[in-house]
Amino acid sequence: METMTLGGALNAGLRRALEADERVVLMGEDIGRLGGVFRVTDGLQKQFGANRVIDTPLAESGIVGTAIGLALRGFRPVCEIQFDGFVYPAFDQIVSQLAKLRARSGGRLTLPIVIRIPGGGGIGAVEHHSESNEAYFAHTAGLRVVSCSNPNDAFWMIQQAIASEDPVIFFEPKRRYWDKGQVEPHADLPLHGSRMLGRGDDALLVAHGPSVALALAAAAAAHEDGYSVGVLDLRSLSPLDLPTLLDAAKRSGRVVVVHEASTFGGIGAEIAATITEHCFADLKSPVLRVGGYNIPYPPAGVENEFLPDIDRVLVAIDRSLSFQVAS
Amino acid sequence: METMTLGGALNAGLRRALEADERVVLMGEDIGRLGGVFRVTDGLQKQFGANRVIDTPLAESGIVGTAIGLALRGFRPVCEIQFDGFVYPAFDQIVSQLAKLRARSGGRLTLPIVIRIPGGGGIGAVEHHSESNEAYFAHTAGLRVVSCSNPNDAFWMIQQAIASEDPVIFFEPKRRYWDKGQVEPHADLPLHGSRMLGRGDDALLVAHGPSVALALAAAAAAHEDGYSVGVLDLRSLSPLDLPTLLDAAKRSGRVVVVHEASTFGGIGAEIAATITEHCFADLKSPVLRVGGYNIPYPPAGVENEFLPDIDRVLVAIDRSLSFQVAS
Amino acid sequence: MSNKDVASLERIAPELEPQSIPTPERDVIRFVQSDGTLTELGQSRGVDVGFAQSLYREMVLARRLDVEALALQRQGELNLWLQCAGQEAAQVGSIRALDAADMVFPSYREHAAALSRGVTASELLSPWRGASHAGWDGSARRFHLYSLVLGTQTLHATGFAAGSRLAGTDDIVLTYFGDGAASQGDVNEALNWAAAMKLPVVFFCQNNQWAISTPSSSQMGAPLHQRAAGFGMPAWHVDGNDVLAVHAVTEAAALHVRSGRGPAFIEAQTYRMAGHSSSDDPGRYRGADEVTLWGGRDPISRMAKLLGELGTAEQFFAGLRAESDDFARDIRSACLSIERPRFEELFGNVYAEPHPVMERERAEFCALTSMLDAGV
Amino acid sequence: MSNKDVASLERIAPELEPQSIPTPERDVIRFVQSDGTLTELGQSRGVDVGFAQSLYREMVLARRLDVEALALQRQGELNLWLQCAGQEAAQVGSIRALDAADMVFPSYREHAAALSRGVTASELLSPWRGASHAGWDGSARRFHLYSLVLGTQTLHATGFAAGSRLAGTDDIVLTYFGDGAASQGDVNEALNWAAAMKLPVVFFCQNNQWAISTPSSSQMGAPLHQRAAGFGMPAWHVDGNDVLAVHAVTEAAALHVRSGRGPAFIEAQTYRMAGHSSSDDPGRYRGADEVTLWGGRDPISRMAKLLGELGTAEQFFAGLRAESDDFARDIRSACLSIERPRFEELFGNVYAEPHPVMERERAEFCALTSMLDAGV
Ligand SMILES: Cc1ncc(C[n+]2csc(CCOP(=O)(O)OP(=O)(O)O)c2C)c(N)n1
Ligand SMILES: Cc1ncc(C[n+]2csc(CCOP(=O)(O)OP(=O)(O)O)c2C)c(N)n1
Ligand SMILES: [Mg+2]
Ligand SMILES: [Mg+2]
Repeated sequence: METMTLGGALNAGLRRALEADERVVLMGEDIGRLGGVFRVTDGLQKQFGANRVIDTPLAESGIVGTAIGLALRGFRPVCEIQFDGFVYPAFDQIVSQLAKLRARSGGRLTLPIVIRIPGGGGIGAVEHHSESNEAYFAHTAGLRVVSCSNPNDAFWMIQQAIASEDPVIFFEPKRRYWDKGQVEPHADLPLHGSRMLGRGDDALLVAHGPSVALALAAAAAAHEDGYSVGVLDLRSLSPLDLPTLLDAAKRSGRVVVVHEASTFGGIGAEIAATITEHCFADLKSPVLRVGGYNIPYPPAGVENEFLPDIDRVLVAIDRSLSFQVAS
Repeated sequence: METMTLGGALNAGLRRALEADERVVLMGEDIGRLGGVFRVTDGLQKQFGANRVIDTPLAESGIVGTAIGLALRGFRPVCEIQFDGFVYPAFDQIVSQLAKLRARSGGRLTLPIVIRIPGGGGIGAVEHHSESNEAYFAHTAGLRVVSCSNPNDAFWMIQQAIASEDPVIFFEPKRRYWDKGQVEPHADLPLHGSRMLGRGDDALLVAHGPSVALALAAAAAAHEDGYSVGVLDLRSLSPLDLPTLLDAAKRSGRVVVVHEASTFGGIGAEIAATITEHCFADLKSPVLRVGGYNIPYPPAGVENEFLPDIDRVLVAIDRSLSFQVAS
Repeated sequence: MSNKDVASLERIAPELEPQSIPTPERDVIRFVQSDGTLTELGQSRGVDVGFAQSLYREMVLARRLDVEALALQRQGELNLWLQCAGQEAAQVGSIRALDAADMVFPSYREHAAALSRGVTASELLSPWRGASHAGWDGSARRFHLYSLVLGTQTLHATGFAAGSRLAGTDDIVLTYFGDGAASQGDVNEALNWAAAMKLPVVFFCQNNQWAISTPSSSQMGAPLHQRAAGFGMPAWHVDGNDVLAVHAVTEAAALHVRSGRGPAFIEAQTYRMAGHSSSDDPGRYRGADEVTLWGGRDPISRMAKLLGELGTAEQFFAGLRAESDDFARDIRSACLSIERPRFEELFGNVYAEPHPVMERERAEFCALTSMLDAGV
Repeated sequence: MSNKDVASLERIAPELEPQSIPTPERDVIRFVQSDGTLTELGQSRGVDVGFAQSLYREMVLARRLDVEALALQRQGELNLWLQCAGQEAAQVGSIRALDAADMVFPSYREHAAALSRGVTASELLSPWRGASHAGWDGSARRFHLYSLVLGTQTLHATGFAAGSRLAGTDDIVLTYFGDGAASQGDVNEALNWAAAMKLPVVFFCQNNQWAISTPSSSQMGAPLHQRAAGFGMPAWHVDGNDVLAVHAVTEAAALHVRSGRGPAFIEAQTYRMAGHSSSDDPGRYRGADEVTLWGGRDPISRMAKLLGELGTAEQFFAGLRAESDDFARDIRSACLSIERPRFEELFGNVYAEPHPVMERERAEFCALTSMLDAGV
């Protein structure tokens, strides 16, 4: 058991993956000599050489497109997209090529590719550096989408994602890169398992990645007011871990989903719709969503007003708890 | 009042828009001399010249990117994407540039651009020619997303979209291009209004574009079994016409959303979540969704198994009608 | 002030003329002229008749496939067909210049190349009959799936070549794309990437003069072979309807590429003799003159003349006609026996590892089907 | 068989050598050398001292802005700063060669160009202080917003130029981008599009040798000016640290473009003297030698020497120092008085026409804020 930052845990996980399988190659802009703009790949090129930790030209479609070629040649590429807002030039290669190639080939081709995306806001960045675009990928059949929230999961999930035979979009909560936590000697969940934190007899908060810490803080505050509020760290956005999610929703009967992305058409909509479809009779109030407002990510000076915060989450819990059918 | 095909109505609407405002320019691959692969722009280059109906190089990012430049120079470009599956190379220009430029400029810039996308399946096409990707755009703040289902709406909505000062993603139901219908002398709804068809005392079907005809057929079949099932033709996917949608949902108390896109994270999730949030007390059963399965669009030979059909819609209506809280 | 006025007002000072300017199109390399006679270059190279016959045979069979497939489409047995008639020399000449281990990333009109790689008629027609998205095993054939999203395959080719280099093998990669696709960002990213990393890729552009209704002349501002050289790779400009020249040029490019000197580019001038697809009406955008002109440059009849000239026996031609007729029958029966997949199987083709949504939906689909079959 | 063996085994037949090959990099056009002396070309062109002084002044003020902004960032008054130190000549020389009506589409490091277009310090610093995404009115300044998604602005420039041509005006467009951005599909689509349509765009690449940690040498396989010519437009290669040469070359390119002969390309060799941004540590990837070498090629000191040599009075330099000090004070106070927007206003900036979601969410936000303010 070791204490690491989330970024450090990713670094250690990538190192283990490179050691474990020589078909694993990392590729991306500035990931080699510089070690990545967040230093997640720090030291890896030095250790594994420029053939396994590849500084690429500045072209995201090229990164994903050539990764597909590498995978077809038997490699297991792990691509870094420098910031969330720069994944869109690669959208066709991800959504039309990477996601569909196995199905298009009638199940013959295998595309074990991981695309790492530092996502989310809250670090005072300039535009295009704080986006939460998980919903686009979660809606795309053929991809798997996961999101880690703490060092232990970061360490284990990145290795599980690389070991997966399927394409995985791997979201890293960039504002939690420097958070410290313990890394356990063994993974206790499969890649697509969700983690329940607390009991949630009164209400359930569903969150992922950067919003888990917020949800935990809100749950703690609610606890002080005498409510038992559980937090479900989704970890996997596609597929959802339905048994765990529905169990938790049924127990609580009141659910609030929290994420940074704009709510309209966000992953919270799918979660709300699914919970409602499966747990209608057990729900005491409608599933509520707290997310970014439905505007493009604002200038950093007002990002705290845009992002869900503890006040907005507590207000939503309140609304959920005080919901009256007759009202 | 005139009878037109849906494709013909779009052609007539585009002609009217070109006549009404000389800043309107059409651009796209093969839209000029050929008149577009679906002939939607047939004859327009001949009438308005190659400067207003522009055959472009084969580059979708280029089409949207240069359209943005044209709009900044005072024009009102209407771009054609040849098929739904070819919009992804333009994704960055649509989602990061077109959608965000006005907000980025602090509200100074206006981007009156329409992007026409022939969407949906059911025409026996080869891969990438039958996609329903409205959810990606609906989740993107800064865009407006609409979908027409019949000649009259096609005629009026395309003109309203072009007249809008905001970017509009305009979905055309390609398998309905040859459907005939009457075009009224005046528009009876604004661009973002939904249209209620029938009463729906027992259940409501919510659909858009190519699925409206299917919903109407299912409603008719249900009627024969003695049920009053209404159909809400959404027309606008972003923003949703909430007053109309919630009214209808409340009246019926039982709702089934139908669309061709995969259900997971589709626009149906947003509709279900929104209805549930606002009408929880009025719902007699959970909102159900009938859509494409969560796999990449299949080969044409089995697309009818993939697409929602009248059987699947009727089964869902049945499930909704027979839903028992205790069950 | 109109543009003309500006132009006449001032001139760029001679010492400030641009240093790098578009150069004119180079003449194509040609061994065999349209009338079947050899050019000087062709004469100096000489012709290996047996080999030329084998190329000719493949072109004839590919043409026959094209004719039969179009007929099948017209009869409703195929949903769509994209003809490759006119481009047989560009395809057969190039693919025959590769080693069997070399990987190929085609676009979607490379039927002659596909046949040459052993793709069967049944495999080739399957997607156009709506039975699959890709009928063949790309790894086994060393011929990847067709790519319909234009240009995307050039990046896959580039990555595959990067993998070969990492693995230390000396196989190379060839990728086909069209004059229209060359306008896509992906193709240009691939050219730059392969050049920057000196990867073993042959970029083979079949400039068939048209991208649906858009002529090459309005697709670009300079000939493609010149663009490629500007990215840092040598480029050949070849008569794409001359199978011998295409073969020789591709061999040269493959040699360059295999020797570790980085990628190479070939622009083959050829012609899409038919419409863009069986749904297209080329009469809307191009004149009969042009079609006639290029009809006179047909790659197959030119080789027939040359082979006759070089003494090929009528027996050879007759044998080939018979083979071609047999092939036509095979194509037809292969087409008619292509089976639609069972829809429930598709759920298993999306992910390599278990996936709960797939399992749930497959079960739902099967339950629904049995329910409906039972007439409930 | 290794690549070496293959290479030694066979050679491409001489008659089949590629017809189009990468040409070597052309020497840069230079008027003023690093030590401030004129080249032969510079001498033959002569120097308009008053004009040179005005260029020099803009460079000095831009450098001062860069220094002050970095200091403000270090003091926590800006979230981030991207320095343009070293690139002043490339920017001032080029933008001053345009007409006031010509539109400019910058990337994100064009601070010197921005100042030249009248963008104020307050407008320029606003995004880096987190107060806006773009501080200025792009149409009024004829200087569009910064574009952070690399290369996207080159297509906007191309479309804008298409609009000018459709409108029949004779203004042209200039777009800036970096050596790294040139690898993006969008930039190459723009080059092709503008060339195919013969649009009035000057593509101005500041090759500052680095894209964050990636040197230009591994970014591409051939010099950029050569790539542009391959797309069908003339290209200039200029010493980007020589403001007089940059100005002359841009004038020539603008003349070409304005006269209706299609786009033009300029590759200006310059250097990013600082890190990529205030968060970057360039010591991780580049050596001190290189930085020293380029320090000796500084665009500002070279002009100071030349102007001194040409008899510019010390008074001019002293006056400029004073102006620069004043400017520094203005920058600081402008920065500190930049105000954060009111969040509720942002809902009104997304759409030009009424939008129910915006209205609902604005109301919700305001209600929530009052509720929390009221301490409920
Ligand atoms: C990204 C993309 N955009 C549009 C299309 C539609 N489309 C199919 S083929 C074609 C023309 C392609 O021309 P070219 O590359 O020259 O190949 P050719 O058909 O001549 O073989 C177009 C526009 C597509 N397949 N992919
Ligand atoms: C599409 C995209 N990918 C990645 C980035 C992150 N990024 C910002 S600047 C930069 C380097 C750009 O280099 P260059 O174009 O040479 O411009 P310079 O910074 O040298 O001025 C990178 C990789 C980005 N802004 N946009
Ligand atoms: Mg073509
Ligand atoms: Mg640079």
